[in-house]
Amino acid sequence: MNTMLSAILGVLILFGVIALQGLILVYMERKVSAWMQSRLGPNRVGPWGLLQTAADIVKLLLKENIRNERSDRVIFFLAPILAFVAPFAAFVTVPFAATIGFRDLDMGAFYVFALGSSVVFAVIWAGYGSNNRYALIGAMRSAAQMISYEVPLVTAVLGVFLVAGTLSLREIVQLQSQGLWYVAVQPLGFVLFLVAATAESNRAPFDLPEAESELVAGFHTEYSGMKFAFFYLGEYAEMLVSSCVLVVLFLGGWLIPFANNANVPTWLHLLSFVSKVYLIIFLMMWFRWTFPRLRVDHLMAFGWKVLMPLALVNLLATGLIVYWLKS
Amino acid sequence: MNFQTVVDSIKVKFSRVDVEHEKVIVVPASDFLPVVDFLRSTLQMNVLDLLTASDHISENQIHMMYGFYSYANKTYLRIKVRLDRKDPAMPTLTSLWEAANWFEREVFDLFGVRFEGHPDLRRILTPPDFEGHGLRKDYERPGFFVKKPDFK
Amino acid sequence: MIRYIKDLLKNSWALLVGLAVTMRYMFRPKTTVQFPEQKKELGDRYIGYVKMMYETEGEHAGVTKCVACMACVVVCPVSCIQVTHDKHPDPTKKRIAKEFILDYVKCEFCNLCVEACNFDAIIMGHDYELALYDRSVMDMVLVKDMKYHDDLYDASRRQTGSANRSITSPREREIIEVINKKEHEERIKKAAAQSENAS
Amino acid sequence: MTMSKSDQSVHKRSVRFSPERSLFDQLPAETRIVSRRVRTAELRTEEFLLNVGPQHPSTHGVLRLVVSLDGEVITQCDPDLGYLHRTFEKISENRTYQQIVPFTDRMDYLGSMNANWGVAVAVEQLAGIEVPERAEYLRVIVAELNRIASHLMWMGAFGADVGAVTAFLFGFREREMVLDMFEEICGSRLTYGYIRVGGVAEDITPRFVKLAQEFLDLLPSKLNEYHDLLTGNPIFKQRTKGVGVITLDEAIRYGVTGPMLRSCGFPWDLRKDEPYSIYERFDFDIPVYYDGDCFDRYRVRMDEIGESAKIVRQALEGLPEGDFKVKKLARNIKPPVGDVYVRQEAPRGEYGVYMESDGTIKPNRVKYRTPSFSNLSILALMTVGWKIADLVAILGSVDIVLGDVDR
Repeated sequence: MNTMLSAILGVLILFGVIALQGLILVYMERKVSAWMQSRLGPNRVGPWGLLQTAADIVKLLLKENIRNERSDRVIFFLAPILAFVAPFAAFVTVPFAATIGFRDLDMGAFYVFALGSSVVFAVIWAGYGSNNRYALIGAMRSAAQMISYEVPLVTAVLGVFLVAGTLSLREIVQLQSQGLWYVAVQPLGFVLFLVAATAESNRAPFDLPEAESELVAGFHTEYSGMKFAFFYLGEYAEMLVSSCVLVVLFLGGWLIPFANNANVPTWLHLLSFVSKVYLIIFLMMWFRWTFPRLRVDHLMAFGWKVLMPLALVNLLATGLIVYWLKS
Repeated sequence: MNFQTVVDSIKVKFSRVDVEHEKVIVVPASDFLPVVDFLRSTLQMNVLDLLTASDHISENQIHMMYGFYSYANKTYLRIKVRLDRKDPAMPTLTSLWEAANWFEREVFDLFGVRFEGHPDLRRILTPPDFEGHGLRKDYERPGFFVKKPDFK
Repeated sequence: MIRYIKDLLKNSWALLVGLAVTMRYMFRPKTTVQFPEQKKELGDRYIGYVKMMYETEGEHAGVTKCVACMACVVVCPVSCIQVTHDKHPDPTKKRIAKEFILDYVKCEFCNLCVEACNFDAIIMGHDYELALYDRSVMDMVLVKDMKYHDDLYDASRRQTGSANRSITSPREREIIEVINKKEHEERIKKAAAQSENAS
Repeated sequence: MTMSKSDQSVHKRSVRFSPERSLFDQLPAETRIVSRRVRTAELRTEEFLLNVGPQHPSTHGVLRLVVSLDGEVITQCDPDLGYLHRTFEKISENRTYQQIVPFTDRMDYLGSMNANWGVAVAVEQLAGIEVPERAEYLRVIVAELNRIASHLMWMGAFGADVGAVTAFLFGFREREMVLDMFEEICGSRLTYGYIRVGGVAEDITPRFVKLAQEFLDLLPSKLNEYHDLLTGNPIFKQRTKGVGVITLDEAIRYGVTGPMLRSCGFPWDLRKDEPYSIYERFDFDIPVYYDGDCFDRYRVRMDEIGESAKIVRQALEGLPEGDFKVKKLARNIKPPVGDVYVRQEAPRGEYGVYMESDGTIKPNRVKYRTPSFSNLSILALMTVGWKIADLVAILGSVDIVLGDVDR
């Protein structure tokens, strides 16, 4: 009973934190894009426009839920739920600090990737269920894109697992506290993972499933109100998960650089973790507001002809070096 | 090659061609296709620049106006063809220039000139269920704008 | 193989150059003008609402300068101006505008009427907030019936003048008269009541 | 809606229209090398019809495209126009010659100065009006500034079409400076009505000259930024290079003009080849590229910004004193019976005004031969075989203004 209660409490806390992060990230996205385009961004609602996203959420909550008459009712309803739940569930295994985290799984990294790739179902359901041709094209693109970026994504991190010798995220961070961070050990892997993670979370320049200039809004063209908000939140949650994993695998998780991490209070560790995550998210936003969108076949070509060979080279080199060091 | 030499060379072959004023020649409808072909093949007038019509209700005629241009010689020639207002028809130029496709659709739409042999003679600017031909002088617009919409 | 790596490096560098541009702009002053608080300076020739000019001195101060010469009515490409005339209070002059109505639904702000005016009676004002909630109030009365108001150009007191909206064909006129007669009468009454209340 | 019956299949077309070779012998050899690359998906699937527009983020107005798709590959594209048809030709028949000018602003609303200019010149030729020299200079200055503004805006919109939204804002930011100048001289920011029959509406002011000089000084550095952001970007290159290729003879057969023609390797510009107004007094180049794809259309326009800036600089330096418009112009011009056709190089291509006078104060017929209309007609040919994402890029690269297409 006690475990049940604590689990529910944990879920609620996690949901609250992620929803709050979603608000902050939307605000950040707007501000960053505005500044890069020499605009000011939201500055009317609340101090410095901080309440703008909150106001938007209220607007979305109050909006009428419109469903296409000939859409598939069940699938149309389930898609936004899955789109949010999958990245949400992935947070279970992410170690936020040395003592903060829900559950440390042996196969932590594997679990995260598995849940991350299940988002593709949400996108396909949304595209199929809404009975809209733009949505359908968006869904088809998404399927192709997810599959082709899943492979280099995982291949890129295999190097880290080879070096670390474990799949548990917490242990990987602890290993990094003893030596170099893995970004120094695996620089190519880091870049590849960053690119593939951007593609995996459907962010520009890989935002083909939504592609607002081609497909209006892609797979969520027909969604409005709260369902739309869930897709939106899901996208940011997935960005958060990708960045968290990236930070854990390559940037030493909660570790503070050039400091003795053994006797530092937990809140500093947490701060370090969050600031690293936000740095990565800022990088992703920077990409989004600078680059044009790739075309679908170029995306495939980039995935298979650039990322994949480089990831394999990285894996091969890492394997050889690890073998040579150990023998 | 100036306008006069162009006209002279046309007149040698086609006797029924008149010069209206500078830059415009008048060609009878029956001679139109041979003249255009001559322009295209011999005088290198390889651009169809203008294709339009004008309604002359007092003469009971519709005047087709064609503009041909030669990038090579930099000569511009306009050809006028007089058509009867009642059921006007012209041979199409779409087999020579694709540019004629939309131009002819526009003239068909707004003047009601039939272009024989046009592959896709539909209305282009007005909606498919539009009645009448808007740029004819006797076109009377139906009384829409009966009432200003009330946006209260 | 070498070309592959070369291309890869070259393209990565080009991407970084692009990233540098956006990063530079993050820290530069922004170009946004915060509209309702900050306003851009308008040029002298800015074209906004048409503004009626009034005599400022002499016996007939406060009387409109418009002598209903119809130059603006003739020159207007969209026939959005309606002017009726009356006898001028000054005996040396012949006529004066009784009503000057400009329909902003039609007006395309081409400045031709102002250029045509020989008496400097109308100028282009600098008001550019043209949005209204009701189309019927866009027939704006710049001069109203014999009172020669000097305060009629006042956004808070825009009057309706839909009774005089310009009608082009006799057929339309007929239809409108049948359908809208009642409405028009009401509006005229309303407008009269409003102007009474105000004065 | 029935699909167009005209031969969309490329193979049939090349049989039906034998290309003319005589002209092309004078042109650089590169033009002939480019052949049409038609690509079809390896896996044929059931075709489906996608309705792009009239309400769509990147149709640049209210254009509807009925697109048949095989997977993501376009097999047929049928533009449906007329959503913005405001009958300006009919309206022009019922207005006096001076009254026509403000309507032309609404046709090509990004190149209003050129739209005004064509009508003004047509009336002047019909009625035999001589325009003072200063007015001609002012016309050139504003038309070239308008070209810069139009191309900047296009650059931004094209960037947004391929997904680089930041370029959109950058383009608008610099265009704003040109609009400020126009507001200074004619009071409007979009529908200028500045070039009138017999001259220009009003003389320029010292502030205008100052603003123009500031803008021209700033422009090169901004252009470099655009090149850093877009031109050099490999993703942008990939999206545009070799996409939507047209060959020169296709362009000529379809009546394509302007930057699209110049991107096919044909340095044709009315300002240079048949100089109207006073263009022969200025020293400028005609940018030309040879591939006829989206990227070359982009490069032609970007280079034209620089060339237009050159013209503006020279015109401002050589601006003579004198009247800016004809004094004592009749209130209602009554040209003699006759017709005239005026052609000009507008930002989008060749803009022609055909005007017929019947001796009264109103023209009998006015026809606007607008560049967007002709340039758009080749869209069906350009897009076949490309992907739906390329449709957006190709449509963007045509640089249409729907007001200009439908009139």
